[in-house]
Amino acid sequence: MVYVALITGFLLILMGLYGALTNRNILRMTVAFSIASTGTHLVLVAVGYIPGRTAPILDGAVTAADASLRIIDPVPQALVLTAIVIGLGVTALMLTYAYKLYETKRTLDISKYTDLKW
Amino acid sequence: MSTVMFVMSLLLACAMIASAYVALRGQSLSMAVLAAGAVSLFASVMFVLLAAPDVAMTEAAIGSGLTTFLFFFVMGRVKGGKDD
Amino acid sequence: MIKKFVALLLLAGLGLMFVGLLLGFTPDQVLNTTASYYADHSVEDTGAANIVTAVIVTYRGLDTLGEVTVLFLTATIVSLILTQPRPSGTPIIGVAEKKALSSGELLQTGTRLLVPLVLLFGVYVFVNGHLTPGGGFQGGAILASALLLLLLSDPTKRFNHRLISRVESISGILYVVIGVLGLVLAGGFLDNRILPLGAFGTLFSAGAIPVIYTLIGLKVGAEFSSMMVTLSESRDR
Amino acid sequence: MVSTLFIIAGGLGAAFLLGLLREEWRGFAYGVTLAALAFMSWVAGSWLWAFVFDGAVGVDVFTAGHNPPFAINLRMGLPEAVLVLLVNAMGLMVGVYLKGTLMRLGRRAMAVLLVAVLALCGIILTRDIFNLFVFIELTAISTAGLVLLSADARALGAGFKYLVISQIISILLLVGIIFAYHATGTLNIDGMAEASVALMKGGTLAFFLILMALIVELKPFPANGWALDIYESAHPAFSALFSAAFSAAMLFAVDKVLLIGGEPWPKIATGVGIVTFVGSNLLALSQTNDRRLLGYSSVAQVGLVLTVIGQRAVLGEHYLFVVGGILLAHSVAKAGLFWVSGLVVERQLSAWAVLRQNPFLVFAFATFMALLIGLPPFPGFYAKWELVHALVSEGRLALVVFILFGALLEVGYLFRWFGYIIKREASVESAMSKPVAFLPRKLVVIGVGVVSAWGLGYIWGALSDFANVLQALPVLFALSFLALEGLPAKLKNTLAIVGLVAFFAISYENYNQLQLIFGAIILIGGAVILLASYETHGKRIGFYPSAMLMYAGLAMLIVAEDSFSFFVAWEILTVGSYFLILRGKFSEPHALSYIIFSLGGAFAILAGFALAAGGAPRIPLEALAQVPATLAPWVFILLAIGFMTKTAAIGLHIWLPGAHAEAETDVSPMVSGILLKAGLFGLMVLLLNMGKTQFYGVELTYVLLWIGALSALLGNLMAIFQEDAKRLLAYSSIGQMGYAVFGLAMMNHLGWLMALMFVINHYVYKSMLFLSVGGIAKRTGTRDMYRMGGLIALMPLSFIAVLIGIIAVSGVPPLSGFGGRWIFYNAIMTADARLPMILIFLSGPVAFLYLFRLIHTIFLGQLKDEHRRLKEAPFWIVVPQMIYVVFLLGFAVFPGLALRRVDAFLNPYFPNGGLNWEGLTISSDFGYWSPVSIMITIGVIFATLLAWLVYLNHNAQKVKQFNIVFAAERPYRPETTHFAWNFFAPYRKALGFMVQPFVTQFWDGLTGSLHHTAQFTRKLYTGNGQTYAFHLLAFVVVVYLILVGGLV
Repeated sequence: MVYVALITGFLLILMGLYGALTNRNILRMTVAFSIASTGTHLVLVAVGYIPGRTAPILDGAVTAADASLRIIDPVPQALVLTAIVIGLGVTALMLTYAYKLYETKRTLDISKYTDLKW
Repeated sequence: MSTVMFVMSLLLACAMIASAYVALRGQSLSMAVLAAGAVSLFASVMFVLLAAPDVAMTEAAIGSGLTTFLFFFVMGRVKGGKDD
Repeated sequence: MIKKFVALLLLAGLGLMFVGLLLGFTPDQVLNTTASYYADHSVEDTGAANIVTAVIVTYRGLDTLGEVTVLFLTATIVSLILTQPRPSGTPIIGVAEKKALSSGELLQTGTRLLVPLVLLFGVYVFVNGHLTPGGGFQGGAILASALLLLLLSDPTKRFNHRLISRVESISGILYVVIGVLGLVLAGGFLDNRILPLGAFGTLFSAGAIPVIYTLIGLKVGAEFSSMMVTLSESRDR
Repeated sequence: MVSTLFIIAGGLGAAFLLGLLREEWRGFAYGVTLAALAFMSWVAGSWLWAFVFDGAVGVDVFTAGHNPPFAINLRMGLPEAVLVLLVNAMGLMVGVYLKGTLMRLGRRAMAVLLVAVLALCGIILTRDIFNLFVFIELTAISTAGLVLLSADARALGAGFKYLVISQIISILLLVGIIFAYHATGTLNIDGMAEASVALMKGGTLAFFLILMALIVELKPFPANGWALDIYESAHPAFSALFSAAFSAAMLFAVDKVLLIGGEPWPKIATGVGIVTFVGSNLLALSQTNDRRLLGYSSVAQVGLVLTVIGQRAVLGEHYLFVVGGILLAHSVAKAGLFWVSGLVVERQLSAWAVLRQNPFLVFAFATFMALLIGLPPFPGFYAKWELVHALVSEGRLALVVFILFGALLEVGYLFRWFGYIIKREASVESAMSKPVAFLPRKLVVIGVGVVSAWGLGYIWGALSDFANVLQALPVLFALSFLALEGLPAKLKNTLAIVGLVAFFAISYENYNQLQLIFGAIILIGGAVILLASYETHGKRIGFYPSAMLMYAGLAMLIVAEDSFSFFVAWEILTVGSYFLILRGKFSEPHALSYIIFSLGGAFAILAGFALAAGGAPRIPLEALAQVPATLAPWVFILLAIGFMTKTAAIGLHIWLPGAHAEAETDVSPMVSGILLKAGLFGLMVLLLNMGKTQFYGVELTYVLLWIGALSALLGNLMAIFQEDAKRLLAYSSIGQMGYAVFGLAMMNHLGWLMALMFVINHYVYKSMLFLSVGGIAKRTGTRDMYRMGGLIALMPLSFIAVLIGIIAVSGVPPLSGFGGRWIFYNAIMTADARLPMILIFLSGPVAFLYLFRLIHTIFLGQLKDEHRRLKEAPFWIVVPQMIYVVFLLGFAVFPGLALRRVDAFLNPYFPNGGLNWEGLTISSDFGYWSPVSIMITIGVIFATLLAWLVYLNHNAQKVKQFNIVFAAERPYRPETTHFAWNFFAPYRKALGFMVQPFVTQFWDGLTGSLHHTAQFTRKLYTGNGQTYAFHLLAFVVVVYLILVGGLV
């Protein structure tokens, strides 16, 4: 299962990047990037998974005493939480940029925004 | 147990890849955004399978929920949202 | 066409690296040092049942502060960009836009009923962050979705920006203050032991974690709301 | 000590507080922002203070009350303190600079600025890899926000491109981090280093991804188009922050992360760095937009630092000194230049001419330019020295070559730009725009930059193992003229003369004979030339600091005992003379080629010294004699090339004619009569110590012999075809220096005696001729000889000077030139290099041809109508000429005064073949020379001939001015009908092939192809954000393939 998640994650990253590289529409690029970052999150979580163990939450089933034998690694999960929130921030910013860019040139085609070059 | 989960994860993986394909190649932009949201949603189910409920909640609320709405807010402002 | 080909080529290169990573990967059978430390010590260190929360709020509290700052920054920049006067000469867009459809009676009533529940749920999620899955970010997102509901049911509704930004700022400042208190009173910046750890597994336990998660929840909720509100109102400016 | 965390807590707290404020309270919000930045700077500063003065040791700051690796920790050590202070101080300055914009945009913009600064501090301080990621994201997002401070609408596109890039970066980084965590079980950077991630399976690739993500943030060439777009369109104050602080923080992150690394990573850093350094500097050559140019330059500098980071192992304990020197110099200089660019309205480089309205800004630009290039006394200079020495001692010669090549490109475009500022016309629009002179707030910020630049120079001097350049008396004396710029020129001139003479008085006792000759020429000779400077009026801003800097360098050069002080002096005199040459009206391109050749030569010298040092930080000059035989020829060649750029040996001469001819009247003699001697002095030092060096069986001095001979012949040949009197003199200098090089290369007593004789003679007559020609040009308003004529009656004193001068130059009796020739021919008889000897003999008569024109065309013939009312050249220009006349006559009669001492000095080195000094007669193996009797003989002959001529003149028929019959049509170019135009046309037919500008064509071709490469390569940067993403991925993949392919 870990491998399934990992491979899916990597595939999503590659698909997302492919979309970002080949779609000229800014919004579509943004969508593609959000798919790629979902893939990243999947990879992160999958790396921390240990087969046959439970979530790192102590309750009736898992006590503090046997926690280290029963739970999976909490660190990747903490990292992914952070990454998700940051990803949202960047996406929101890209969207705002897209809107502002559209306002200046009335197009979302990224190849039209090449006033700066060379 | 493990086999069930394996099959489930396989199905989820296929669903994610398929949604991602739709998101990237789909005709309309709203379709793409929704499909991307679906990828997130499937991912959050996957996170549950991977014993990461915190992440699952976050991905569902933020990744598939808020992000999708943000996209729609902006798409509402931008006429050129169609493929051009 | 060439572009797609090159893209495929490059991604094949990247894929090669990923394959390398995959081949070199063997899932852990036991927890590594860091993780087993958390598993063994987080209860006595922090008193939180949800170890992910312990890691997020305390052990890696600086990350989380940074994370909150990312949202703060994004919200700030979004409103900075959208409230900036248009460069003169650019046409105002959205003129041709249809007047937003007024949503149905049912939705409006439903929303009125639903919003308090959703808000309550959000609060529940973040105050229980140290016990159950979920926490400030999830709770904050839920708070914001209440606002989203209001926005959807009545797109012309105006929100009190000042209130939102006040909630955001005050909770942010308090967060920093608690962090500094940790530095002064306890073992270091963002140490949760400035408050008693309390009885394990109860609501008022785990030191400052519930307080911090509440602040995060409020702050994150305010930030998400501010982002959405600015984006949704941007056309009118 | 205040906890380091207060930097982050303070910044964040203030940023959140800003959200509470009312939108209208902008002044208050601005106050809060500045106060927070000042507080953060203070915390950083107090740590730095503690490290430096209280001997504090670095501390780890734990968060959350738990030990790393379980909780995040920060580290505050000396490098961190320096960088955090840099970042915060830069943030504060940017805050001050941006006041207008921030007040307009309100508290939100201020909050973004605060967060950006604290995020950078976080990047520097944190020891946790994921925390690093968080801070990098914060930085990226705040960058995307701050880019929009710009009034330029294009900034929006640039910001979006950056977001696209940072998305890819964060994907790479996250994947890398999680796999590195998986491999090592920790997120702590030091923990990862201990677990040596590279050895574990999967860890190598993970580390590769992390490193690539960080390196891509450093804008490696060619995956950096997005950064250039940001530089071009962002607000200059933000660009300052982006270039100075962001790069510094990211570089430190790379440095930190490289701790984890294993074998191949430093090499990758160096490889990427050097490609970036050279590539970006090359592309900068073809830029016309100032901010984009600065962007390329920033990227290049960061590449250089990355190169150095990769060479950490080689640098050992000097690592921080070198890398810090380059990095801080870059940061301050680049920030300063961006700040200055905020005052210039238009974006093309030549628009910067508007800076001339405010001399302070010109000084600021010069400071930042020198800081960036690493000229003394700035930190980059010391760093460059250490770096090159360390690399050479490890045998990384190719790297040194690339670094120096890149640095030379940088020299090229920066000095070209400086030339524009000094020489170009400010366009009408910018002249009408807001007066640059009055923007006090921004000027203060720029002033802080300038002060920091010099402060850094002082600190680096004090930290170095060498003497602090800023404590050298001559340099201080020269710099003190900067403070005196407000005084009238005449007063400053007096001070300068007094200074030169006084310095000679205090130091001549310590001079040996050789130094005495050079010292007298430089200091006393310099003072004599300065007499001519009394002629100018007003303040003459910029002249005295430059001139004095050149003299300071020269004075330090001759007393230098080790390679370092020699090189310092060399660069100082080079820079000073550049500023001096640039003052000429049309000298912009010539000054540029002068500085490029000179600094190129200086780099050759640097490499030569480093090669000779063999790992030592410096060597005494005498130790050149002990260089192992395998290296010796290379050292010899490098040093000789370096010195011959100054003597303008043929092949390296193309800068000289323009530079000398276009310089101001009193500058030409300085740079010709005095400055050229620096090259000769260098050659003497070289030959005294490494005289007989063989290279694949070829005696290198034999090659020099040829170079000298060819220079003499071709220089003289080129001189005869000049129409411009000053150019003629300049070309003649090439020839004269050729003689001197020839003499030295003979490596015998007489050869050296003759060379030293040349040193003195050339100073005297070339200074004199340049002054008289300059005086004449001042009066007639032209330097073209055919436009003059018949001036003998109007300018008798100038005539006398020229007459005496050309007699001395041509080496006919009775003047000292003959003495020189006499020794020379004696010397040649003792050498056995026949063929070059013939060339030298041939060039003698050639010299007659051009010298003849000086008298014939200028003073004889018919007086031009428009010249009828001319007066003698200005008094102060004539005074030194008359001094020279007296000296030449005296020297002709008593050459022994100087030569005896020289002769004695040479004895220990060349014991055989000296001269015999008996009374007033000097004899050699081949004959004798009695100056007094020659003088008497010649005097009698001259008097007889004169009497005869006067007698004949009695019968002469006067020709009227208009007694020339034109045909009905007016020629297209009137000068072609003048008898003195193209005077030596027949010779041109015969010898023209020898003066074809092959050398010029060669150098033009070289620069041309560089420009073409730049033009071609920059088309890579299409401006399309997607293309940039392609570049980025391609960059990562290519580096990966190189790595996998085992090429590194």
